[in-house]
Amino acid sequence: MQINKTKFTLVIMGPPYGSQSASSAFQFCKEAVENGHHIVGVFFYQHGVLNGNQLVSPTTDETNLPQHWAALAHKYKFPLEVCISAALRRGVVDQSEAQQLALTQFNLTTPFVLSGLGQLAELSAQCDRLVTF
Amino acid sequence: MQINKTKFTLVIMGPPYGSQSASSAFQFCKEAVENGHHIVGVFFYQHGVLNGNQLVSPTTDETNLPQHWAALAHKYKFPLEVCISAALRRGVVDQSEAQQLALTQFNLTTPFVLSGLGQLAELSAQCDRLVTF
Amino acid sequence: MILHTVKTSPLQTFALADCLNYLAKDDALLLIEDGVIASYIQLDHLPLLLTLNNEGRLWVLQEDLKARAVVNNIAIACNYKGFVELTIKYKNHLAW
Amino acid sequence: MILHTVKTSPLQTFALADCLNYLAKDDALLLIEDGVIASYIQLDHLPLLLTLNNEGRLWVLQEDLKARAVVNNIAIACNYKGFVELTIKYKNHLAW
Amino acid sequence: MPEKKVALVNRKASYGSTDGRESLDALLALATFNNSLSVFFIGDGIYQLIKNQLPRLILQKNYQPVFKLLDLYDVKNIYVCEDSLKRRNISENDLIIKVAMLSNKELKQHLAQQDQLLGF
Amino acid sequence: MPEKKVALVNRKASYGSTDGRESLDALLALATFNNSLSVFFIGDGIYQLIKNQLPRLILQKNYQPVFKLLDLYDVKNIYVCEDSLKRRNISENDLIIKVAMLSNKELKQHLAQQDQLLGF
Repeated sequence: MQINKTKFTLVIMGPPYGSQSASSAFQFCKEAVENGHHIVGVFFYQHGVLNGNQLVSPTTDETNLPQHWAALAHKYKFPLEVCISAALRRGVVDQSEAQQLALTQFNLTTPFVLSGLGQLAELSAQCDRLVTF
Repeated sequence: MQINKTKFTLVIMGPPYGSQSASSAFQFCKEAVENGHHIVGVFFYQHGVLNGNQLVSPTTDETNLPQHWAALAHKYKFPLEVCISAALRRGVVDQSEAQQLALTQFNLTTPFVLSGLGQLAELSAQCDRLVTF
Repeated sequence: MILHTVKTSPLQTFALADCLNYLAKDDALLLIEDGVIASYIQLDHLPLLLTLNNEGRLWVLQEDLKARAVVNNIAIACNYKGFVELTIKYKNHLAW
Repeated sequence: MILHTVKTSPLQTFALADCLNYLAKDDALLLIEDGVIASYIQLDHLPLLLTLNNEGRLWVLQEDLKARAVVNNIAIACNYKGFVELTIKYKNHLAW
Repeated sequence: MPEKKVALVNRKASYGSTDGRESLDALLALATFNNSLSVFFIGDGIYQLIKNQLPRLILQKNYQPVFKLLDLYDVKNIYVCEDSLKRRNISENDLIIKVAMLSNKELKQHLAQQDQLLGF
Repeated sequence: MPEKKVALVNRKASYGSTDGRESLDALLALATFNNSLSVFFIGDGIYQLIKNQLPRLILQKNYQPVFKLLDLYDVKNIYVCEDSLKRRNISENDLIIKVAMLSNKELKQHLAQQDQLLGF
């Protein structure tokens, strides 16, 4: 039986710890790709940008959501796009942005990348379904 | 006229950007110290720990709450205590914790310090009034 | 055709009430996260929820139910795979 | 003697309703942040709020009112200095 | 393929959360790429549009002038839920921009016409 | 000076937010230093205490076993709002630990006796 592949864009508004929504999004995303669907991209906005913070360090018996996102995106080759304006306000920066802002440290982990909100428009245009968490 | 000095402990549960509560707490704190009261300490718990993140970089016409906290605490000499367990789960670490966790970066800014929840007990015991935000 | 998801408890926020207020006749509702609490308790919205259920338009996420040990009396239970399928069946999604 | 603060809109969450449910006769209520919305609109709790106001136990934070351009019809307005004083007058504080 | 009809749905008051402001940022960004945008203000979302706000009193930036740019960005479909306004004793004159009033029934119809929705 | 009476007030269901879990962490930590603690479960807070939860299904850790430690830590004042239980069709038998039931009136009295309150 052939599966009708659907192209999904997911928008994540919640933080990796503190509320469940980013975790729900991850479970949805994993289920979608494992059932043969395609993830055009995951866009992290509002508190969602904190999912790209590599310093998140839960105890070993707890879920490390940034690492989970990174592993799933690596395995199924989809982009993790972090809104740069939401990220700067919440203290999530990559190495090059840190240099520009004269910060000595950074915290965005690969394969998360900083993007503009224009990228949301792009992901919105390319997908069959936009699902928000 | 003599002011009766009250000793306050503030507990901050909200992030520096995204919801207002940490900002309300800062305004309350500033008003209290400027009216002659004493801040025993400010304890950052739950999403509040993100107030200690030095990478928070709003545009110049927006409030940089971590810097505001740091300046007020410096001027009036009160401690900014960040709950370490809540901080690690949310990706806020200081330099020494980063080394212990084998992280190459850190993001806690001075004079914020990582403390255990025992410090909350201490601040609770020492104050006349505990106010939560 | 919109799939609405409600993720907060009906006794904590007005998300469920507001969602039901704007739910059109082709739409469906899926309760997730703390929203699954609405599948057990007696609410003012019960008649409307029962109607939705009778029409096959009221769903609840099984994983969130079991995580909380909350009993579902009123909705069709589905797992995450079902959630994915619902988002395909209903062309649009709105999270409350 | 507890000073209760409510920071969410009465049409968004049940924080105000819950707070009023546990408010004792010596307690006071201060509306802050989006909670100031309760000082203008017509709510089910209006009679109780009016009673609180008559007894000098219902307050609203002026800075939050003006920030939102919301009119206060029902509570005593105070500024942040007043907020600090209320937390001293009422020995205990509970944030909703 | 025709351009997708995308709508933002605002349901929260300003300043308690930054949802309103971040929704508007998203709207302007999307408007650069998409000419079929709509924006809805329902429930407490209408508080975002009330005139004469002074958010500097609570250390926040006044983003209301940005609403005036919507016209420049060709965002013409600005809808407000009439019931929500009435419930809150707010009149159309209290709002900083011109909007289209929709009844509950009309709102459902307009939502049904969209291809994608983003709730804030 | 006598030890302060400190109470934690839990009002949220588990797992949608981590409030319940972080409240419990705080309670245990405070219990090491303070023997006059109380904990209240009101409104949706009582959902934290329901038996047979399986949070691993949603990638979360089951912190319920920690409630069993409260006795060891000498936290004896565990109160539940009777009205909140009834409103939610939950019986005392559904809860994982032994609690004291309080009417609305009794709850107000108990809250009034505290020196400090922390709401979660």
